[in-house]
Amino acid sequence: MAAKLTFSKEIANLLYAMHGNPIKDCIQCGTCSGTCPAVEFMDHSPRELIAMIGANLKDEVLHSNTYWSCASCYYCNVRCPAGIDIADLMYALKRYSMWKDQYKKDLIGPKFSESFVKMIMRTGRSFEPVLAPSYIFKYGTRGIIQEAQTASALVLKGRLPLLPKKIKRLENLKRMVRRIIPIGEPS
Amino acid sequence: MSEKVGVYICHCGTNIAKTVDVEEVALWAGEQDHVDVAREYKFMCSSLGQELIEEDIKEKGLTKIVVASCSPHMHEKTFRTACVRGGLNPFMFEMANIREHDSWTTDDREAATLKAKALTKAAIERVIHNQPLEPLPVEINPNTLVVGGGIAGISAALELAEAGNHVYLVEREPSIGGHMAQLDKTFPTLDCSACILTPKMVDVGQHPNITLLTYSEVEAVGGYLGNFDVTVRKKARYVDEEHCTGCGICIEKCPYKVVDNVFEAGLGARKVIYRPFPQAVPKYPVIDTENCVYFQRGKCKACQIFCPTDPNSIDFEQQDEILQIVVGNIILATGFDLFDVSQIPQYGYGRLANVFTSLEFERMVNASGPTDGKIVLRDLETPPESVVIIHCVGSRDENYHKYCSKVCCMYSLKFAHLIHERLPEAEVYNCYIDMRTPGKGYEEFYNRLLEEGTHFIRGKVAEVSDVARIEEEEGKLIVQVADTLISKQRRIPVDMVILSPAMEARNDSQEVSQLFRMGCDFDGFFVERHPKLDPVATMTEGIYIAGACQGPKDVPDTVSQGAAAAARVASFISRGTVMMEPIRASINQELCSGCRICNTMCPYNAIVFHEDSNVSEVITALCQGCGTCVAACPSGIITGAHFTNDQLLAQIEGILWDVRSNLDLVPVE
Amino acid sequence: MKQYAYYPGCSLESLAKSYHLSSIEAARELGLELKEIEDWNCCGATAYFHVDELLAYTLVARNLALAEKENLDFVAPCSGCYKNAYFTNDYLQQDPGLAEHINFALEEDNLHISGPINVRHLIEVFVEDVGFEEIKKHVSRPLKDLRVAPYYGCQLLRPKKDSEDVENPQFFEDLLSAIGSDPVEYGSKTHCCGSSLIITNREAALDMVYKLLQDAANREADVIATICPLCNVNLELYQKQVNREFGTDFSMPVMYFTQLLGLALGVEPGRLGIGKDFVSTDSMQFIMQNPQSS
Amino acid sequence: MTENAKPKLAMYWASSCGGCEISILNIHEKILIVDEVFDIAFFPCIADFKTKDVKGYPDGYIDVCLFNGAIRNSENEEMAHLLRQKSKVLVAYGSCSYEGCIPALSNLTTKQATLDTVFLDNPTIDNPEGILPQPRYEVPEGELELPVFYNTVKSLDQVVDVDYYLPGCPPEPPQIWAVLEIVVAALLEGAPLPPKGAIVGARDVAVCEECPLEKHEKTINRFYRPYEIIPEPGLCLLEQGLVCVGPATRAGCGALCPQVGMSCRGCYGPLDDVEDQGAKMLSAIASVIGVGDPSMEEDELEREIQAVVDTIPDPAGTFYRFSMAHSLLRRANLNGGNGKGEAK
Repeated sequence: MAAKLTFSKEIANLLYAMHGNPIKDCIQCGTCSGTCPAVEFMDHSPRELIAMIGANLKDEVLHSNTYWSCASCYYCNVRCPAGIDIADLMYALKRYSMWKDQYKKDLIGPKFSESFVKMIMRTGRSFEPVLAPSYIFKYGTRGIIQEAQTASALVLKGRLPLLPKKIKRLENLKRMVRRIIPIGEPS
Repeated sequence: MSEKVGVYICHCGTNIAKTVDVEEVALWAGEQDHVDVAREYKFMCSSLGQELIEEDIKEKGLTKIVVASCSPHMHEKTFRTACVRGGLNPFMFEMANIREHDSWTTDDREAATLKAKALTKAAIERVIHNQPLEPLPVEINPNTLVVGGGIAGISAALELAEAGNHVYLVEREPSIGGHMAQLDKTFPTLDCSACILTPKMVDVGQHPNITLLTYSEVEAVGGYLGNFDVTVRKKARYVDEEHCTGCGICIEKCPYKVVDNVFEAGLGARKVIYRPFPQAVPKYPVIDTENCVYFQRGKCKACQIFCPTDPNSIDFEQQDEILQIVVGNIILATGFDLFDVSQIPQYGYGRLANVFTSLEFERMVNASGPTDGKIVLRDLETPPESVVIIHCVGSRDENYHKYCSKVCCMYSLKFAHLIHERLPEAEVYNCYIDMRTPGKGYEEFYNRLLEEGTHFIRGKVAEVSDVARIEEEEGKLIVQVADTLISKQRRIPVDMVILSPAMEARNDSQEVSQLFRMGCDFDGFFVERHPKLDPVATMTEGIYIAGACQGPKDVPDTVSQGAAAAARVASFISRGTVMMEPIRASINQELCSGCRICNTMCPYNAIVFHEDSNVSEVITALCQGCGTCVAACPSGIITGAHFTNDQLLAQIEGILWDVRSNLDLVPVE
Repeated sequence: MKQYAYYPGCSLESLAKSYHLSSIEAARELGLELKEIEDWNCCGATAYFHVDELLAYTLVARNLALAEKENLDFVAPCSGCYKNAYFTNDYLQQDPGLAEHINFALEEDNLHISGPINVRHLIEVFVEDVGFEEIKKHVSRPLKDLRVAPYYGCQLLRPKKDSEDVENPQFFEDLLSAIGSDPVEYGSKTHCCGSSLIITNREAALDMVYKLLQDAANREADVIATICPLCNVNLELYQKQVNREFGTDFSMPVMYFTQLLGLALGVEPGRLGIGKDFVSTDSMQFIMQNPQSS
Repeated sequence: MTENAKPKLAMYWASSCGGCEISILNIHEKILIVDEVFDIAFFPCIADFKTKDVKGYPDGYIDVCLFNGAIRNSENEEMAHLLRQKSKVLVAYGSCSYEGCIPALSNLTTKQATLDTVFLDNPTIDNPEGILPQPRYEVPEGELELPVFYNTVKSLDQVVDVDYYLPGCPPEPPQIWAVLEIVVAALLEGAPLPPKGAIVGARDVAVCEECPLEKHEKTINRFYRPYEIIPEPGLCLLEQGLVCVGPATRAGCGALCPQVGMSCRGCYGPLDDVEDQGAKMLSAIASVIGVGDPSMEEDELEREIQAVVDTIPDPAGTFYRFSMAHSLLRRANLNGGNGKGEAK
């Protein structure tokens, strides 16, 4: 009989790239939390989050904003005395929560990531103006005006092209992507 | 003669029986060819278990014995002795390890039982080919070499000398004393380190049975248990020990000072002709030629001019001496290094002035140290108002050393206490991962510190910086740490940070282990023969280890190990002769064709080539039975006793007994 | 002229145009040709890894395969692109299963990776392939008395690659010294600017920008030098907003290291994209207008 | 045997080159003594006997059968069984029947690959229809039967019981004669025969014993193929980097090859206590590779050692040239996925 798949095991399995040690090796020393530049903006510090995964607190973990606040600076990775690949763990949690569609609904991160991915599938490259509308509502009117002002100033400075560039062999790229995930048409 | 094999399967309580169907294995074993009797028993190593074997040998006329139980490391000797009592040669015995190699590796009962059969079958097949062997007697030279004059070496040397044995104590530095001589107080009793150490140092210096060779290093080691030939280089001190009275006038008159990076950890200075510390043993000074103006530029000679002895004790022409000594046993007590904290740049050592190492702090609090015991900042004036002591610097960390360095918690607590004692107003923080205080009186010491008002923060410090964000942080060192007990990020502004680095293996431990032909573990510490049951012996017979060269340990453990190693050596000396395992290689002198491939192989230099008869030969007494030459000999005429081709091939056939029948063999059409 | 397969990345087509211009110019002055990879695609940045790891590797791998076809070192001026390329390359080498999977996808664009490919950051090319001594020889306008705060950021150094010092590296300082400027020691040089959060968690990102600017300003830096378009944009474009949120009045110029390098090599400021900035570089006019001879 | 009848001698070649037959003639005028002492009962190379003649002999009719050649196909195997049945003493004569020799190197690949090389993929082949030998073939005269070509080459003792082994490729004339003398003495005068399974016509020491070249302690930094260097005369070839298998090879040949500067190939096979000649020589060679120093990192050292090892271009062919069939390996794993050994 296969062993029961714990939440922590499930997360560990998701870490394709995780070349570090298992999450279980964590000694709860707090180096990651003490190092993290965004820890003040997290509801649980990275250390707590790892303990929560170990304790199989799945719902709490999925509704945490911790990993969506991770800036991918990898400082925790290089300092972790247990050799855990913490930043990639955060990526894994982001993916997991998106697949399960269980992230906190007021977060911008997941929506941004989705629109980013869609854009790449449309053009092959990323293009800031297209991205803006998908997340801008978060900042309300003031935010939109600010962003819009910045954008027009950027255009004036020649730092924003008006039209997105498309790569030439976009169709090939799309087919490549479909070979990895054969179902459906990536739009 | 047809062989009659007795097979004994051990339950080892439940250690084996919980995963291996021991009854089934015994029944099955009884059906194998040559097996006359097969039994299972709860504890084969017990007297009753051993008696089973003895009685069966006597009553049933068994010729070969197999015990399937634990590792031969544990009980091979036990069962061999049982065979001898039953009247068999000890090598007519074979052990199958169905515990470490089997029951402990799996929960799958079926697989474990099958593997137990395979391992037992291998032992049965092999034992049929086993030949009687006679042990080799070796005379033990009663002299002993102790390498390293720290507290471990001192303890070992004194134990042996007191028992009437001669000891050569070799120390690399100009004085014995080691790291302990640098300490101020020792935990948990807080007695003065020098006060308890110096009497022992004096004893060593004066003992008629101890030849003290300081400022000396072992250069070569030949020979084997009972008869090691050791070459020692006694470096020139440029001071004639015969006439020097140790008056110290030369030191006083020497006009040049240099930073003392060794004894004073860079915090203080010493003269160019110097004694490392006032209580040094021996008392003779030594000239540091790299900094001596006379040696570098040919001028000065102040020491010689002022030396009051007649004849003059300063001898600029002195040369290194090479000494040849013969000893029966060797005890290595080469101690440890401290982890280099600059490898962790985020703690700021070397960049931020007021970050100190533990050794710097030890010297600072030492009454005879460079600040006369005053705790001050790098300016050597200002006492700190707040101090953070960081635990686990370079230990319990995959990036540096994985192991727990064992003593750092306790000495960090000691530091906190000393700061409270000297600077009662100062705030002291200990940042730790886990507080580890196992030892007699240690937990009580921790309680004492809790009462003294030390702030304990459970969290590994992330970084120490001087980047102030708020006014209180201006001009301070800011220690950034997650306080994991209250789940808060803390930035603690302090004046002083003390790093408690790990004890690590000496940087030359690899070379030393090669010199003495014994093993180093992954971290560079010397490997003991058995971690529990033989912690001071090594895999090389006649070589023992004591103290921190084997792993981090505190003073009491170190002293115990020194004494333990001495006791092991003393027992050999009092026996006078030991019997060595006859598992040795031999070259068939009739068949050797003199190709000389084996000549460079032997790690123990046990192979000689005879030019006249054009054959190579293994010197039995030097051979350690490693088998390197056996494997290398292309003609197959070097034999490893007890590891012959027919024994090994039979064992392989045995272990494949089940696999072979299941093999989907390649069709040989 | 030594050639490199140059992967500008999306930002260098828009917000970080001046990084693109100055990289090409500085490289040319030092005898290097940054040959843009033909028809490259977005590497997925950090966002793509949030969605699907394997797809993200595929995107990166396409660019690597394009570079492999040219048989040139893959060079990225963006630390994010560099990190993605570096580790994808590494994983493809270590994991034949992954490589097989990715190569199956690459067939659709007639590409194949066998690797390994040398993945380099642009600054590595200047530091390692050209070298400080060679750069010094080419400096015609040393940036004397200019206090520059080198900003390493995160992903050039971390996760740990071969043997770089991730906590206290020095090569950027050495490069700045080589062009005659005065590198500023400040504790935040390897701290995070929060650029990957600037859209999704602006509060956190601005806090990080604020701390960085504060540290650099406290050490009296004239300018912050960056090696990554995302760091640059974050520190520069959002400075105004930091001032608004934190009540500060920073006006710290932020420039790409290639712009400073280009200036020192005597390239005309306009060709380095200077003037496209949001934070005025007027305070540095003394450097640009008074060409000094070395 | 009737009173006046001479003892019967047979010699048969299975998969071999014919050199063994020539080696018999190489005993020169002593062949006349052989003729005088023996009646030839079967000897396809020199006398016209048919298989049916042998089948007609009573069991044990042949006193001595010298069987050379390896077992490559069904005919070889059939003849081995037949001759075993009809002979009192069966001698595996020469390296092929003793341990497989050159034919057995094809055990490193498959039957199919061997046939492809011989009949299809070879520049000198003209076989546009890709015709391969078939065990059965219809011709107007009826059905023809060819022996089945085996996948694996075997030594003689892997198919029938063998009394003695006479090693060499081919055996050296003095050794052949010495063996014949023993046999004749036994047959005519009742002298004792060597114990069954003995290796006759060879010694129990290594070739180095007979080799006059001077030998020293060995450390080798690279290996050479014969054409790459002119060896220094008088000096052990192995020390000079030529892979000489002499130390792993039974003496008896008189060390003819190394004496003329050609390293020993190992045709007399392993010594008594060696299970696998190739493995033993490999182990010895590995022991004397002298590169690197203790300060090196493991992977750096590994690279250096690998570089030296890479100077031996065909390790299997070098170390198992004669002993493949008889070695512990027997053959390459047909099911392995390493390309070469993969079954088609």
